[in-house]
Amino acid sequence: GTASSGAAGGSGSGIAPFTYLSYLPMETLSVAPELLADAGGHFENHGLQVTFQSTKGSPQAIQTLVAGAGPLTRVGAIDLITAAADGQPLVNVGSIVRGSSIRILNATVNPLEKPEDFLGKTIGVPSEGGTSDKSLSLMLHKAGLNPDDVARQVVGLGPGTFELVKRGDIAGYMVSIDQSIVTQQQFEGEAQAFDAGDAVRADSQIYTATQQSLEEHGEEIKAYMAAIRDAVQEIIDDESLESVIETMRSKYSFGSLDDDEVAKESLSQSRDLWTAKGTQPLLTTDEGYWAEGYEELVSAGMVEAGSDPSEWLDNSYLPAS
Amino acid sequence: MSMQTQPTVATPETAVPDASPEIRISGLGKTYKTERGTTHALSDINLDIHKEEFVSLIGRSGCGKTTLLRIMAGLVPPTAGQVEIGGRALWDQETVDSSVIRRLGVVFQDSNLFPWYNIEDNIALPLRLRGVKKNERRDRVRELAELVGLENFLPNYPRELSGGMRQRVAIARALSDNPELLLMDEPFGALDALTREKMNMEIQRIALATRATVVFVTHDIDEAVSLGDRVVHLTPRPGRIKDVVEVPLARPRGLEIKKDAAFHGLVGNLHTSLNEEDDHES
Amino acid sequence: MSMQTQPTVATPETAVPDASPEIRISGLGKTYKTERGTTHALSDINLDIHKEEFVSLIGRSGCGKTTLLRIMAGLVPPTAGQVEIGGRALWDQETVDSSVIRRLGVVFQDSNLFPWYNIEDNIALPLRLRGVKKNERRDRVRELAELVGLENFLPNYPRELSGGMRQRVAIARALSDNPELLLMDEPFGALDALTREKMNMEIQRIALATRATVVFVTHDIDEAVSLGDRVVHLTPRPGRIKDVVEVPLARPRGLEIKKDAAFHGLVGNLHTSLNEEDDHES
Amino acid sequence: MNRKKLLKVLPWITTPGLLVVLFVVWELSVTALDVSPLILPPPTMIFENLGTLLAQPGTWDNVRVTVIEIVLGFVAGTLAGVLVGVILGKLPLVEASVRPLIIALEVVPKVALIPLFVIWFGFGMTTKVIIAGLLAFFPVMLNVLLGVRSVDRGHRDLMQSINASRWQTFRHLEFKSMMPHVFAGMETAIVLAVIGTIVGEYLGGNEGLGYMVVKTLNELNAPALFAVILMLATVGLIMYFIVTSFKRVAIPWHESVYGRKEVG
Amino acid sequence: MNRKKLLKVLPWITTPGLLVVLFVVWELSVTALDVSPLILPPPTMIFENLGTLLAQPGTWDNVRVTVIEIVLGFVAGTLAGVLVGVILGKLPLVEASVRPLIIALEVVPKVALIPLFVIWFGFGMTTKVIIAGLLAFFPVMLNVLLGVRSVDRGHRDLMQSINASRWQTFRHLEFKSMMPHVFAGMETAIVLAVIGTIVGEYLGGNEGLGYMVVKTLNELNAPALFAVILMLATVGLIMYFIVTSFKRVAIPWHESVYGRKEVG
Ligand SMILES: Nc1ncnc2c1ncn2[C@@H]1O[C@H](COP(=O)(O)OP(=O)(O)OP(=O)(O)O)[C@@H](O)[C@H]1O
Ligand SMILES: Nc1ncnc2c1ncn2[C@@H]1O[C@H](COP(=O)(O)OP(=O)(O)OP(=O)(O)O)[C@@H](O)[C@H]1O
Ligand SMILES: Cc1ncc(C[n+]2csc(CCO)c2C)c(N)n1
Ligand SMILES: [Mg+2]
Ligand SMILES: [Mg+2]
Repeated sequence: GTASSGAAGGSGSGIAPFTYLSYLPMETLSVAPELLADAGGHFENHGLQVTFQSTKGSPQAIQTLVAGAGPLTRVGAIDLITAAADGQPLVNVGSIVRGSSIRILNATVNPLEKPEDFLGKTIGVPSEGGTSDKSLSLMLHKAGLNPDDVARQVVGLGPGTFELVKRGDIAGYMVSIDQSIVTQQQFEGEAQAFDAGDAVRADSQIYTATQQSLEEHGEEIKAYMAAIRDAVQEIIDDESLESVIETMRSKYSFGSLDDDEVAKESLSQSRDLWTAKGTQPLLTTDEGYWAEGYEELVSAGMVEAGSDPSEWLDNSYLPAS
Repeated sequence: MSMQTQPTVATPETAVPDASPEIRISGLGKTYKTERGTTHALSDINLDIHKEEFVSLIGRSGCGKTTLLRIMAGLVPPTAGQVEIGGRALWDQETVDSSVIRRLGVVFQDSNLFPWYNIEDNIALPLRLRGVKKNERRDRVRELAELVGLENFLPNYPRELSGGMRQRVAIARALSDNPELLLMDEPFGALDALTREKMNMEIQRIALATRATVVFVTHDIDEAVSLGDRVVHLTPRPGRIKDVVEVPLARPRGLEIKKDAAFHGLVGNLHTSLNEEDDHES
Repeated sequence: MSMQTQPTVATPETAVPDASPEIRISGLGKTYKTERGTTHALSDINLDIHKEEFVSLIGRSGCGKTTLLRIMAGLVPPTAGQVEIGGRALWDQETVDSSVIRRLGVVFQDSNLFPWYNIEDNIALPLRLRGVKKNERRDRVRELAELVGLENFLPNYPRELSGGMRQRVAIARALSDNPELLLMDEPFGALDALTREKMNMEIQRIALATRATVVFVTHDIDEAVSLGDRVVHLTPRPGRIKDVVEVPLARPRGLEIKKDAAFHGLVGNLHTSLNEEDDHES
Repeated sequence: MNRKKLLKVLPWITTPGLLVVLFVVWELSVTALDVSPLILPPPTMIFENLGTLLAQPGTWDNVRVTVIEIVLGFVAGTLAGVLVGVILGKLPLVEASVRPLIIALEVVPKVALIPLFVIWFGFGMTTKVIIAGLLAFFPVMLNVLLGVRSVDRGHRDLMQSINASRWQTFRHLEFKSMMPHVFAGMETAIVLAVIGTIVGEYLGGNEGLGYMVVKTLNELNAPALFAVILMLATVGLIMYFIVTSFKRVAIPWHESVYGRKEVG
Repeated sequence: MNRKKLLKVLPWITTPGLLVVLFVVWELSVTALDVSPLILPPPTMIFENLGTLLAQPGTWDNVRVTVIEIVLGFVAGTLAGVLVGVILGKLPLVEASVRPLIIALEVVPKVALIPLFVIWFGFGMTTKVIIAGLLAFFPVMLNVLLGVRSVDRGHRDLMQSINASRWQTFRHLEFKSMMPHVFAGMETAIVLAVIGTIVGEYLGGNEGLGYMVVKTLNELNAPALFAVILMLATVGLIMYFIVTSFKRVAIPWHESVYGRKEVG
């Protein structure tokens, strides 16, 4: 672990070091709340000095979290529930994305528009058995289809991956929101994105801690969540998004942030997901939805029945709103 | 130094040209060009060698013996002059007449056996390259192995043989294609004195049996005199023929010639003659 | 074969033990055990060597010359007997008395120069290991280089020297620590006949100048006789002393002894004696 | 017992012995220090999982796929390496010109190019075979180049003196004397072919042991992950021994081979 | 002009020449065949991106990180390789016992273990240095082992005959005669250290050129990706040349060095 114990930290400035484990590289707008909390000074306001560490995918994020490399990460609800049901001491301390943050890029000439369109086709996934793969299965299952009727193919994601769709090698492949927007821009008129929407409760993104990290770094985690809430609120409040984009650019630079159109489009899509189109309070996890998510996974045969998902949920680290 | 008379000394250039020499070397020269400058390895070499003659080539290190032999073997082109073998010119500028090469057998200082072939295959290599059938090859190899006394080692690999045995394999290989002319460059340099004496006996026997013409390079004066009909003495920088000494003793010659006064006289003279040269080591 | 009389032949074991020999070899034996069986390399060797004596050791390949020298040099332990040097036992079972070793200088068949050191550092190595100061070392090395005629090559690297020059460096190195006893194993085996003769002159001069006792292994009969006060003749399997031949000629000896009848008689006899042995090849 | 014999027999006794010691120490320390099996599972758990995996026919299909890819990539890379090595070895001017480019290519992490390879060559075996082949190519090529250059001068003279044609010189001399170098390159190449195949499977397609690594990792199933890594090590080791045994058959005359035999 | 001089000068002329030809052909064919720049961007675009990248100070930070990791990993792996190689070389019985394990370790795709390393050693440089070091270790160790074994017998005899101590024998003989082998191992090791560092950065942490590969891949920015690959190749090439130049200084007496000098 890198973070020292005690919220106030040892240094006179009262700034505590904190390591946040990100399962994505920090160059994507999927982590916009973190970027703004950092660039906009929200972490500092809450007495934190945050270091981001990227891992290669959510399994590694969970592994490193359990190993104590950092007190907090963010993974899909699917990952959290699967691992927790398997005995890992994981706790949901806040929901950030409610609904699918994954898009399935496909060709306008051979479109994927509803779950039935997927049957008998091959879909590219970033890694076998990973989050995207499972969320696709859940989406199909929820639509009453057999996930086994859709073949998967691991596809190394890169600039030219859409060629595989154009050639017909695969019908579509799974990417993050900003990647889907960039690709639609690059392949104007040829590419479109399928959005699984919010039908699947377990297809959401959760801030995740371990019981131990909560005991040792509870105060810093509270401060972190408060900073994230402020950052998300700032993005919501900035209707045009211009000011928050400006702030993020003051410290970060990458493809989707540097392009006005892509940045605005992906932030506004994300905004809807963070608020569940305005239906949910920020970060607070709805216990009912959480239980439903667990039931979905059990019914799809991805998780064993018999656990109480509320044991893995703790809303008390969120700032009072 | 020595006061003994010198039996016969021919002038460096054979005064009366031979009627039909097997080999005629005329005006031969060789200059090597390197980074550090030019080396005149050979200059104006003229020599006629008769059929079935055994010529020893002697001289200090670096005097051009190997260069001369390599030119005769078609390995290095001369920069002047010509070598005629059986009346045919060997060299045409940088290219060599391969029909002439086919009449030669070469034995190097190292046996140059291929470690991946056994003795049989090593001896048979020249025949194999010429397309001789397997059966025919086998018979010829056996015959050659008997000639050099290695008939029991045909399936062995070179590393299982001693240095002397390996050199005998190289001789068998050189003989395999019935060469009319045998060129040998210090073939026994690496052997100990006793093995060497034995090999000297054998090479004489083989030369007589196959009726080959032989050019034999050595830096050992005893060896040169005991084997050769003539001893050609080269001096260095540039390599020139200083002496051609006739050895008026019948071949083959046994160890007993080491007690012959004429032998000692020749050896002594050559010795003196070689020592007269400037010291070459700096 | 030869009918010449043999000047002096001592019995293999010196009948009357020397009063104070520099080296006393007594009952020495060596058996090598390998996968393929046991080789009796040496058996019951007895020999006394006087101070400042020059002893040549001769014999066919594999007769145990190198083994005997290596035992004397402290490189291989004997399996029987003892070597005393200056009255002290060299061997105690498998361990060697290093105070005795310090009195030896060894020259091998290969010069064994280190390619990573220049000539100066190669010569100085034994002094350096003994902790001699840099300045002192430099003077001594210069002196030694002059002795072997290489004072102009001190900064050169071994690869820039000819074989004969390298061997002289090895001799200088062996002499650097003022050895009382010089052991040489075919030191000139790789050199050509002429260089070799020159080296033979030099080694005599050096031996006299440094007043060292020398044991000199060779398989060249001429060399053994021209250098040695005595020639020890070993026969193989197991290596035994067959003859110890005294050479009643004053040292140093020049090329002129090659014309001396006594010299030829000794050479002839040793020749005959060596050829009497069974053929060892194959 | 004789020392040389001992040297030959020893590995067969000590290797299992050392493995047992390693596993026991591992097991005990993991248990004693209460390390999460998610991070370092105890060997017993790994072996249990290995048993389960080996009982599934799917596992063997994956092993088969990986082995085929390794072998094809290795063979292709070796053949290409020999060919290019011979050509460059024969043409020193060309070689001097392209050498910096070759080193640059060798040093470029081909892993970064795998997504491109997938686009160019598909998800099937082809891509993995190409990656394995590319990695195997370089050591073979560089060794062959060296080998062609270091043909014994005397042997060359001999071939010339018996009037050998270019082809005969290649067949009887250059090819043969190159073989030990080819094998030295192949020993490195097989290791790299294994790595290349696994990384290729890791980043594309849905079969093979590399794919099983990803899958077990995504399942957070560390014991199974280690079991797969154990299988990988075994496959690699077997491949390596096949190459060195093949060497014994192909170049029995070479020192590196008969030298060993004499020890035995 | 003399052939040998030509051989030395040639690379400095032809390499840039070939690169220019390569880039021109690439540019023209990409344009002519209308290949999407997302699959294979034209060189002009790559160089434009390279320029942009090099103008950003962040890029140079990443280069620095990568270079430091490579150097530390390489040095650590080389030192460890020399140490273990010397020890195993001196103890043939131990070596015979552990050799199969060493081969197994070499063959295990260490890439599959990177996630574990990240857990054990964190995301910082340590992990990448360890991976680079581990990859660099094996070729050095194996070469040193060979080197220690192949000390000239005559040289050993000489040292014994002048009463050298164990340490003196090591210092003046074994160490020196091992050096060419160490360098042969180092030439492979530097290439592997580069690869190890990049793969390590690829899979964890957020700095270095390997991380830039991930970043550009995720940004779907093909020209920048190729620009980063170009930077990687350059770094690798420079590292390689530093090692070979160091060799010239360290073992001027060795054939592989003075042989070349004489060519020049
Ligand atoms: N390939 C070459 N390039 C440059 N110079 C050469 C070459 N071969 C030989 N020389 C030079 O030509 C001269 C004669 O060399 P050559 O090998 O013919 O002598 P040699 O009489 O055979 O000597 P040795 O008895 O040492 O074998 C020497 O000065 C040598 O340095
Ligand atoms: N290390 C060894 N192991 C086994 N046998 C050995 C060893 N060294 C020498 N021998 C054997 O001991 C015998 C004597 O060998 P030695 O080297 O002393 O002979 P030598 O007289 O020096 O021969 P040469 O003239 O060939 O150098 C030979 O039969 C040889 O095979
Ligand atoms: C917000 C968000 N972004 C990405 C993924 C998963 N995912 C889709 S494509 C890809 C690979 C490259 O980023 C990954 C990891 C997710 N589940 N949630
Ligand atoms: Mg010569
Ligand atoms: Mg000997």
